[in-house]
Amino acid sequence: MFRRVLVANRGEIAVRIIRACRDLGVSPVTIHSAADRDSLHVRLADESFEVGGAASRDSYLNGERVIDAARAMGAEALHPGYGFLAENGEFAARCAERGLFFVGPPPEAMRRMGDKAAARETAVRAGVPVVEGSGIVSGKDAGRAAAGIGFPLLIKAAAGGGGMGMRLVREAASLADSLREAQSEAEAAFGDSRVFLERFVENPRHVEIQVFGDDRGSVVHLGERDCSIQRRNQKLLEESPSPAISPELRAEMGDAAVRLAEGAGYRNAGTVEFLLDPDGRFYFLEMNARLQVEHPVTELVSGLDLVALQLRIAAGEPLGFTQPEVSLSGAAIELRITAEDPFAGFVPATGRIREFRPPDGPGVRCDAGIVSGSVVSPHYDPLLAKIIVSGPDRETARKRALRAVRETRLTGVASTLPFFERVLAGTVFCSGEFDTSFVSVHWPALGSAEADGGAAARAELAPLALAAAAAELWRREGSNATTPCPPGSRWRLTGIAEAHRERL
Amino acid sequence: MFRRVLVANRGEIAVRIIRACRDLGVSPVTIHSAADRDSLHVRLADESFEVGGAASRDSYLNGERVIDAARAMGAEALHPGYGFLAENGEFAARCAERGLFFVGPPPEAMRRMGDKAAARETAVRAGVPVVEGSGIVSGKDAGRAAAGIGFPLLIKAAAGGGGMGMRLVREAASLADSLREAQSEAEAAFGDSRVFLERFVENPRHVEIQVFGDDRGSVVHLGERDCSIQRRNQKLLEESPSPAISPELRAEMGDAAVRLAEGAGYRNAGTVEFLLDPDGRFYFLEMNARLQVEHPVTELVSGLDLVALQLRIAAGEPLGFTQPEVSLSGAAIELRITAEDPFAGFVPATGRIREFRPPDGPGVRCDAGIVSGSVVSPHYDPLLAKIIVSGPDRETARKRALRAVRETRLTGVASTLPFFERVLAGTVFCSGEFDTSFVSVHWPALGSAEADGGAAARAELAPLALAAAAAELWRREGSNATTPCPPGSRWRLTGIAEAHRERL
Amino acid sequence: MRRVLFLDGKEHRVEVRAEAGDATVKVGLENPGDELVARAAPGGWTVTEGRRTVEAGVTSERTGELVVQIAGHTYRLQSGRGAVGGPRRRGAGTAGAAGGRSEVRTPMPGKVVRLVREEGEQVAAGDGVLVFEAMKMQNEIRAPESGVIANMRATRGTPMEGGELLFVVEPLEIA
Amino acid sequence: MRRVLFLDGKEHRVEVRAEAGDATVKVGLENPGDELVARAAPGGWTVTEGRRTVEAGVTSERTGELVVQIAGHTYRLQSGRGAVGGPRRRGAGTAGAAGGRSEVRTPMPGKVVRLVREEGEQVAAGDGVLVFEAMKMQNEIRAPESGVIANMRATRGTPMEGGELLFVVEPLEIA
Repeated sequence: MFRRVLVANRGEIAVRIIRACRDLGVSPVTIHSAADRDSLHVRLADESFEVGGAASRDSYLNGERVIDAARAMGAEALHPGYGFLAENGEFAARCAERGLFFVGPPPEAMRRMGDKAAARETAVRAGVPVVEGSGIVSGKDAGRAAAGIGFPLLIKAAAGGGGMGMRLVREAASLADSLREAQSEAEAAFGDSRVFLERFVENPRHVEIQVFGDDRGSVVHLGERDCSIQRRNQKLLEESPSPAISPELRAEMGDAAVRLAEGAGYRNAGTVEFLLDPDGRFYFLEMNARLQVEHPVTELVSGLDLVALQLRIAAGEPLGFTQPEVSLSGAAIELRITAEDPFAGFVPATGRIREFRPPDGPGVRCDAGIVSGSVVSPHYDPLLAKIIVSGPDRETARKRALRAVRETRLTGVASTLPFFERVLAGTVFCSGEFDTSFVSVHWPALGSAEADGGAAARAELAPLALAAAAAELWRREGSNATTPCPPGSRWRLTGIAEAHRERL
Repeated sequence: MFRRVLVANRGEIAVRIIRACRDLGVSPVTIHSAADRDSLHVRLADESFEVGGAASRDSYLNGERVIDAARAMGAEALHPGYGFLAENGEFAARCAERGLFFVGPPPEAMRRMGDKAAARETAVRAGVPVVEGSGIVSGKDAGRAAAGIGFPLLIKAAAGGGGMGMRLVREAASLADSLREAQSEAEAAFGDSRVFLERFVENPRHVEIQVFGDDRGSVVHLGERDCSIQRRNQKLLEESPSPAISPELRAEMGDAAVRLAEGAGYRNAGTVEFLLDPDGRFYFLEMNARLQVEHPVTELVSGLDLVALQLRIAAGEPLGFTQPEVSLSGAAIELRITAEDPFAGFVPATGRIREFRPPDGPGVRCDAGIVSGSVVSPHYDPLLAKIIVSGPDRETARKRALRAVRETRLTGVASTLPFFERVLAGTVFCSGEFDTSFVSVHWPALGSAEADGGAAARAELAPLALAAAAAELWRREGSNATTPCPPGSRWRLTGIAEAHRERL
Repeated sequence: MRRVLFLDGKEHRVEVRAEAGDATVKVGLENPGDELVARAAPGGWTVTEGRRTVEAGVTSERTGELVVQIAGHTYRLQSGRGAVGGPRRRGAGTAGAAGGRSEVRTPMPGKVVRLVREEGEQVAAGDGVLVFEAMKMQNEIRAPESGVIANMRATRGTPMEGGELLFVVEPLEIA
Repeated sequence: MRRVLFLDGKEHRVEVRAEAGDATVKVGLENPGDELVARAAPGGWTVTEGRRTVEAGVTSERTGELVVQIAGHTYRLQSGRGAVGGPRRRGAGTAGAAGGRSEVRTPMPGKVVRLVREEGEQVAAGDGVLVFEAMKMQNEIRAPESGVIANMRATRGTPMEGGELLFVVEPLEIA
């Protein structure tokens, strides 16, 4: 095993990888931007190197400076986390050139699967079903390609991931505008504006298979994650097993994912994403050549530490188990707590976290990148923390997730916690019968004041909220504003309150 | 399942049971003393009833008022946790009389196992090995009984548990004094001053077996916990599996524990404690007819939720599995974070917790009864929180425990965190070769400034501690105390610091 | 201390009385009329109503508004004074109502990547007006009220700070 | 600001300079002589020395002493002024040294259940003097220094508050 590893990321995933290093007896060191000097991942690492300014391109995306930092601190390997440099094949190759082990797939496999068009071809060759689609298109040839596929269709960034640079187009008239938007978003996110078109599968579930390969050519899968609860292709909640998957279908999709990974010469952790249509047919969507945000869901049903396994494989160790030895049990759910306001169109929020108290207890884990006092800056993605719960069955996991959400204290910045409170308390999530349209179809009603279970609980607690607000007002105005009441008297509320100095 | 359950306890175990209720969809209600109005268990429950003043006898030990509270809030069952009324057979019987299900063993089994002398007899009848000892003794007949057994010997409270009312006597001269002390401690703790004598087994390990029985008469065991790291018979750290137990010995001790439980007509959760001598012989010590503080260790290696299982069995459900279906895997360690100062003879500390931030991440759970701002009062036991970690093997669990301790923020009240930092970093704990003398033999060296690993890490961080202290002094004195320095100048430290106004 | 608070558009009268120093206060509500007890806690208050005690985080994001969080629920309360004719409505961005006009401001630093509507155009509440990019995500900023876009300050591609004015929506009867 | 701090009996000179408002300060130590940066954080400070940043919880349990907690370690630091001839030694209870005398006080409310030594008796540092019961546990309170028990205030069975004087140990050369 390595003696020292550079964790080349920030936020919750850097904290997660630092913890895996500690558990392996590896010294974790990290990098930070000038804006992140005081952030949690810096505090938990043995050392941290300031690689540049707040903007990602100056710091976390600056490959040469990141490699310089690794060498300055004596790291032998580099774990990229997700995002930033994680799926950059050139960077992975550059690490190798400069004598650093890159914790991830070989650069060649990464490049092939990172290019969505090439990935499609690999899938077809491996006999994995794909949705019909085009090659790379630009303004000129997009119309022709679109006509061949038919509407609705999706524009996708060739270099994409996480829904960046993706657009749904329902009619020919909006194709040109959407194409420009997708290209500019792709350029901004990946420095690569290439896009292609794909038939849009209506009402699919998003189901992905976790795969792992080692240097000896062994590839296994660790079951699926259902990521159908998403908004604008950003996942919000993931679970395993999928409520829509039978053991037979799991084996079939797992086999397909393993064939694809083998065909791509894949090694280390990867995820094969599929669309599952309402008739139970699945189509290859893309392969993520990295650790996923939602990897803990698989950790909790498989009992494996996927980050530790990544590090072991990067250090040349074998997987240590075969497909029949993979044992999946129970159910797990992950909630992505982001700094976005679900009651205001999920607009991102920034500011200082006043209080953060994660949930805890049996079956609850929280991977957070923040603590009380942390600053949420506009420079990076808004993921604050992930609550991951597990239980013997889906219903226990759901109840635990709800318990965890209600226990969590997160104030100072708007977050998706109230979104999860309502989703988890609602009947649709309970039933397990939903698809990727869940948020757009159900959130308007769930998020309204008149919604079901969750909102009733909210109404019941309203008097306590009023009292807390009143107490806070009183505190802020100073105790001299108090109206003395003779002991034993009842409250006398007469007319409109007097005008008082406000210090809100 | 019950609709509503009264959690008749406080602190971390009340929080633990409340969480189990939530996971089962049961409404948890609780009780509190006047001193605990604002405590975490009250905040997390649906309702809480103030049963009396701060003193336990007025509140948590006041059985009739506790039952009144249960009925006032509409609870159908009562979970006693540990301590307080948990092993009071009369109270359990009274619950049944007043129409409340008591979550625990039948009153008769509880009475028998709660009386240590009767428990010994039951063990002998069930063919479980016991240490030679006496019946109940008082001042007059103690000398004779002691002479028969020989020194060293132990005085034990018949109603005892947790080391209360227990004394080691190495020579006849100190027998009388120790007997009086033990009797008064037993009277204070249990309201029952009866004590008996037992041969003292030198250098044993403390190994206990978790058992579970249901109404149908099925009894299973869930493996062992090694609780050898203890001080004055108070456990500090527990782990499973025991580093000293072979699979054969586990089966043998497990069978003995199951025989004992069957012989006692036992039902629900219980723990059979054994002494394991250096030659691998084991002796029945006592049976704890309740949930143990250290139950999470077993939860993490068995994958079971023991509190949920307790509630299911109390509601009349069967165990749902047989002995061969019990699958134990990996390793787990629990650390008891108590408000005691390990550098001052473990003297209990009280006060307000300034900041509490539990550890988190893969394989780490923290069952806490406190949050930032909680008050640690002198009225109750000093257990603040339990850190429980698990991993595929003991060494991973040990590293995780160390990681968790180093991540935990707990300020304002002295705690056992530094004790665990040094124990876990030390070579003796690593080796797994120790017995119940661990703390008295090794802590003096581990706790000294010149100790091994842990203290070296402490010395390395000392400049950062100095800087933090200096910054705090500066903040408290107000920024007007700052000495302006021209930009770029080096620090000039000349002679002794000037006398400044102190506001520490 | 007596006050009026608005929650979800409804008016509530409250009265606060100190109990034990500044750490504990009693709060009277019109309805149910019973006293609630609030105790200061890190990050907010714990509130007891009868046998129920909850933790309430209390923060302010803007003047005149308190955000209370209890058990995963969020409550936005406006204080009586300064809220003319009741609480403000929340739009997609930071909408500030002043005499019927709604000002829409940038929620955080970022830039406008597309203008969907122009100054002088009529909009319905909820109509998309422009696309704002921040934290690598594009978000549509919608009109908080029906009316006319009166003052379009946003231009495409220009970096903006948080809290800058994007545009104003004036009610139709005024415009 | 310049100060002397004592840690584990050793004297350290420190100098503090404000950096960015009150939230960030630079701290100079004699040795290694390099500057450390401390940033205010809830419950204490984060401190950076070179490439290492740690979280340091800082609290005071008694006048003249700061307790710093970093990564599971506890440091007790005494400030220069008031500590005559260096830092105080810690006994089992709350030992306060004044002119060579050591006052031993109750660590918390409780009662004395047994007196092992009497007033006037000679004791060595670490000798048990009495047994104090608090939080249901009995703890032996030991002599913080060698000397003579000069003022035994404790009596068996009497409930006591935290911080009450139990006994005083005076050095032999004075007694």
